[in-house]
Amino acid sequence: MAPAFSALTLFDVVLCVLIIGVALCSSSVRDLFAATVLLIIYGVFVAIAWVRLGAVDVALAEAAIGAGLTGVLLIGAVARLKITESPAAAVSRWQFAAKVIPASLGLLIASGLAYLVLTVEWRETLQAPVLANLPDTGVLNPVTAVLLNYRAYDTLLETSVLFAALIASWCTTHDDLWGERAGLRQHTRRAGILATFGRFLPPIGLIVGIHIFWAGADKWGGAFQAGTIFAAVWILAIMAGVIDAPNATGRSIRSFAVAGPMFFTFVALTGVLAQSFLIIPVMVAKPLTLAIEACLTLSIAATLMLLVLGAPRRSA
Amino acid sequence: MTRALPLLVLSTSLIPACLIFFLAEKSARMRTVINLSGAIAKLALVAIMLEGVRSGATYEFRHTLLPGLELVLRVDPLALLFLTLSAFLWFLTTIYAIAYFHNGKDLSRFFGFFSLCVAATTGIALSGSFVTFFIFYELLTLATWPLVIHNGDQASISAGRRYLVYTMCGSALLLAAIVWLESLVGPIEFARRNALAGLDEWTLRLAFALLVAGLAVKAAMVPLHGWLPNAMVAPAPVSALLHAVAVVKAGAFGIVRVIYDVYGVALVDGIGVGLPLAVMASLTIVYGSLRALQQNDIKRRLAYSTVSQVSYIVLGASLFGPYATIGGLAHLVHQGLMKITLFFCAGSLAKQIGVTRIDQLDGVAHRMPLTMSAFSIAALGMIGIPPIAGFISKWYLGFGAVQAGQAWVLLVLAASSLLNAAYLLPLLARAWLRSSPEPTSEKRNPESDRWLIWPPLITAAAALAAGVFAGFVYSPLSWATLIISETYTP
Amino acid sequence: MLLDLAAPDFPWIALSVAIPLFAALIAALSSALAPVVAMIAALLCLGAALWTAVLVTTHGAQEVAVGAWPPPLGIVLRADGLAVAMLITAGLVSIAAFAFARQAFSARTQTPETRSAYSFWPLGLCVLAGVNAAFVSNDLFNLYVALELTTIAAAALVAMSGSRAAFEAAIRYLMFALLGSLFYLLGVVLTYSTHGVLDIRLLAISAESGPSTIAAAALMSAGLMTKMALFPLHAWLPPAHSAAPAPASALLSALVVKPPFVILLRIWFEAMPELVTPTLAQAFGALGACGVLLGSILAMRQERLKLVVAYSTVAQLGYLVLVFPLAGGGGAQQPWAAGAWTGAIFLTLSHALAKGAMFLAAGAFVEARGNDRLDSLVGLAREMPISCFAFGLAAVSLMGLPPSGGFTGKYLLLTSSFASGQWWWGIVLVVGGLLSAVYLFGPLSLMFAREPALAVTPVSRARQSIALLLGLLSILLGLFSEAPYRLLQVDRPGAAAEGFT
Amino acid sequence: MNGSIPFALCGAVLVGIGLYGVMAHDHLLRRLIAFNVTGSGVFLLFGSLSALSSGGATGAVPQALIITGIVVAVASTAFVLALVVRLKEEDVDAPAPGAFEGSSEHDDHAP
Repeated sequence: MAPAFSALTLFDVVLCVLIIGVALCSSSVRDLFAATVLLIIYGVFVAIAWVRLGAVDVALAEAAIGAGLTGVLLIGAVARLKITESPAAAVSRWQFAAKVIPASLGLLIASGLAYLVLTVEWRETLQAPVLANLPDTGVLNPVTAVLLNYRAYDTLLETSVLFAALIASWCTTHDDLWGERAGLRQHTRRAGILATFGRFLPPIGLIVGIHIFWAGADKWGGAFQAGTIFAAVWILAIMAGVIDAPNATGRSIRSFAVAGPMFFTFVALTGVLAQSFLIIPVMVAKPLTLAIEACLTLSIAATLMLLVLGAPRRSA
Repeated sequence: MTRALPLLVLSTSLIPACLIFFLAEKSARMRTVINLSGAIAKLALVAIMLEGVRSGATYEFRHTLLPGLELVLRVDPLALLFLTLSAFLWFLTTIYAIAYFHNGKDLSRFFGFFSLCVAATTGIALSGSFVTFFIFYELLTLATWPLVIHNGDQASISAGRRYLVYTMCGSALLLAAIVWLESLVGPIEFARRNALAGLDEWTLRLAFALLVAGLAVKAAMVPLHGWLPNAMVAPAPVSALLHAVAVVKAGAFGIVRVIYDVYGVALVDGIGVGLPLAVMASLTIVYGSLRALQQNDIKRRLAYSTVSQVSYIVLGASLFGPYATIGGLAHLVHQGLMKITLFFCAGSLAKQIGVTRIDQLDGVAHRMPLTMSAFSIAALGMIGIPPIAGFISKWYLGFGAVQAGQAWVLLVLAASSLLNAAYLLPLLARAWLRSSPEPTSEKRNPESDRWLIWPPLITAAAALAAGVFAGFVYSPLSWATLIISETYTP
Repeated sequence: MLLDLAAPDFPWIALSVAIPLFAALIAALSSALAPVVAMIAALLCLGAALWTAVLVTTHGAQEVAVGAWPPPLGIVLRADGLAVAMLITAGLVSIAAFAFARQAFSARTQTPETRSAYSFWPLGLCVLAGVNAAFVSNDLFNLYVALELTTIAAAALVAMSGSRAAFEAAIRYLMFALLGSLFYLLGVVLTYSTHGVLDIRLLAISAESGPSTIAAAALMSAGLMTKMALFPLHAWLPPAHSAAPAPASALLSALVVKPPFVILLRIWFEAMPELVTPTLAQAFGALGACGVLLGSILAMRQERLKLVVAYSTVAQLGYLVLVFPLAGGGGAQQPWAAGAWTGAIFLTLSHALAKGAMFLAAGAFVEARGNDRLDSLVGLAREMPISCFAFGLAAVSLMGLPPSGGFTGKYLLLTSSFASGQWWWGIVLVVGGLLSAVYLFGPLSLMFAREPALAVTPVSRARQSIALLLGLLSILLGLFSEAPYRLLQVDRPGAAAEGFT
Repeated sequence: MNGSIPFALCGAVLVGIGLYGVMAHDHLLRRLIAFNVTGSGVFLLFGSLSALSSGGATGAVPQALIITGIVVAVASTAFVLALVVRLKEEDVDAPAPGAFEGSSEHDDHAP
């Protein structure tokens, strides 16, 4: 079908090639820092791909979380590990086998998937019911409707995963550092660039975040995307020395992290009044959904911020 | 009542077992009270059932494990034969053990497992289905092992390991055979005979071989007897339990059940597996006696004697004649009475005057006359001197063999009796006829503890009585006749 | 009436997820309250599960459409016999683990708050919530999230002790588990894209076996097999389960490896039974058999008790997949249907109880002796009879000796193997039992030995009794197996009785 | 040719590349990077298959599932990184030669 091969298709193909190229580079480059930066670039490209697939919500999430947050986490880790290169491995027969087996497995799975992509007739049947029931959900963005209404239970468990990951990474603290502030103590010069950024950026970030949060109900965005931006703002403010890094034993930061899932679980539990679970009544659907989202955004922001800062570390 | 009785009789040893485990080590009196009241209650219940069963009653308890698979406790004459023996001997062994372990260590544990052993034996006796039998058979293995290694030294632990290796492998064969048969015909109950009719001959033969191999381990038949002589490192009451009350008897009893209630005599005869089994039993009888001759350690000699004697039961069951079977079943009881007497006495000798080897026996009878009298009665019975119980068994076995057209068994019996005499009489001769190498004036009378004296005297008397009053209705012989008359005249 | 708690459609199973989740959040707020909250939550979970069992046996399987959205749009939680039995087991094991953990991880006894006393409770509760969610969920993607919740909390429990070995074990565990998750997720993606549904029941109706369905099933199975440590993907398990503190090990070995198996059963037996070919079923069985043999042999070679127990988990998990070749292997002779399927689940349940008991007993030994080397066990039969007894009871169940839940399970599997003429799996079962006797009686023998005398730190009788109760339960499961059997038959999948044809 | 086929194929290739990396790399961080590549490959495949069948745009349900997946992935990544950093600190405190690089090397080839 020649006419379909338009300029946009060409763009798509080039984008795909770029994505694969960056992924390969990121996977093969020896320098760990470079690999991490490549992963961030990769994430941005993938986010563009999501836009091309008409999935703006995913694009935002990929950009904010997949590229941004993961990148920051990795860079932080690379910095802390103080090694930038994975050592050249001694080549032995074992090493050879250790490469050949994964390579053939990867090739097998990739080609198998490609074969399936091209031959199977795929089905997407849920879009119609999603849209048909949208008025009952109180939101206009179908993705938000799925996340916070149709499959809100997934989201409940997902916020629990974040919560578990937070406690889990706190669990890696040195016993004698328990109660110290998270991460390495930052030393920022008051007049430095970071400090200046740290004063200017947070208000802008807050506004962007609130917008994405608000837009999530109707167009695109939502708790996860907004929460990530708030987390970024928060971290920036800490790095700039505007506010102190939190302390894992602090009551308020724990409350921040827990409030969202707790409110969510509470709402879920009220469902038993209707002999069911996690019911969002149509009458109060919009305000209730917004309330849940607001609490979740807050907790996601706090949790992601804490995850990025990591456990309290000894300043070497 | 008919439902509750089997469960009650099981709980007379199961409940004491559970209670004793939780007793503090130092509450010796409480332990004794619980033990003995359990044993006495059991004897009382057994007496009730003896009377009931003789007048034709059956007692049955059922508990569903899975749909169609039931735990069945059923009192029939054969069950009661074994049950009575174990209940009676448990009572005496408990008394003996309390005296033997006076001021010992880990006694709550010991008596807990001891009672558990007896509970398992009771379960084996009463089991009315193959799965029930297996459950209690395994429970017996598990409960005996801590007793075998009770001393906790290297020798005990390696004896325990050997015991487990043999019995676990045996149980694995047994389980495989049971499940194999049950996968073909559904869960097997002993009361429903002819369940296996119609199966392929070779399946039946192979399953029979597996079953007998599994059971022969506990019955200590050659070549699966290796664990038994080693296990004599355990304390004397444990040896009594292993050799007379519980373990080897459980194996022999199982073989009898398989032949009479699972396969049925006709089927066993039909597939021609009786003769090989009889030959195996005969080999065991002769081999055990020959090995016994070579031992210098008293308990070891007695252990090999058990290897030999228990196979009389199997021999009787595998010959199919009514008389041979009666002889075998009666021997189940007779051997128990005689062998426990011998082990009680050997234990007393070791504990009171430190005699464990045959060359130390010189003149012992003058120092411990009562003990050695009991020992002598039991030993003579083993040889088959009338009118002691052992004679009755051998007589019936020999008569039955001739009746079944297997006269060669007479040769086995004769050889065995000669060998029995050869390995037991020298002990008696040394003890009674020789004089002690050292002066016998001891500060303390070695027979001062009457609780070590009475149990062997009672069992010896019982062995004598079982022979003298063999015609009495509750004698082992009469009871065995009752069992067999039911089998042969359905 | 506002709340009709006795109504057959009251969403008890949803509570068994929500309650521990809520409790985890409270525990994260206040470490002083945490032990009490955790215990209350576990008790409530058990209560809810038991009551659901009553409802389910009388009224049949129960469904809760979350948010009142029926599938395919919404997610359905489903209480069939299998799910409820697993919920009860999870409740029992977690009660025991939490009760045992109270002393070591109580914030009251440790001021200021310590790292482990704080983090144990939320993580333990997350594990409970995660496994419960996985047991009741009927939605493939939701199961993915539930598995991830379990994995992350479980890996953190592995790292809890803060030793170098613990961190290494946790990282290795996560690497395997995340790889497994990716495979599983890929399978879910293919399933959704092929059939447009994620609900297992709906999938059963709509599934026709095209190449993408086969690929999806294979990928999901590979992922789940990694997470349940089936041979040859077992290498992560022993270091992880032995590095964790005792109550955490109990949760890990008893519970965390079970949801992948349950999901595996659901995928193959409920959603896509027609995909299973005889070769595939035999291949599953072969992996299981290898797991049994290798796990047992490695367990024999260990010199630390917790490693013995952990390798035994590898072996025991191998038995479970024998259900694939043996399912439907019964004849008209057997008075029960679905023998192999029920037997495998009996093994799952009794393994959970017995392994929980065994790790808690091992924890008591470690507290008493200061380490878990086998030669430190000498003399414990006298010093800690309760724990030794607990270990012994658990060992009986693991060896499959009667009377125990392990025996019931093994008997059912063994019957199926002989009845279907596949005696080779029967040999695996029997030999596996003998091998487990070798590696379990070894430690038991040492406990009975008397020399040399070693120093002992006393452990309270009450805490030792916790393991004893769990061990006793694994025995009672075999003695009173009729009620559990009936429960498991509620809404049993057709393939469980008929086999894959 | 449908517009989303390139993305679906791209997703398939990314899964392959990522899986290779997860299994073949020695260094934990590199594995983690590969893990993230695999994840986004799976998601891309998911989204484009949905777009493929519904004619252009990814459906709402796959989008929501993908967002959930992305969050779960970042949570796991954060935890693994915390562990890796802590393990490194252990090495700094008490250096054990070669322990860090080889920590999960030997048996991991199996998958």
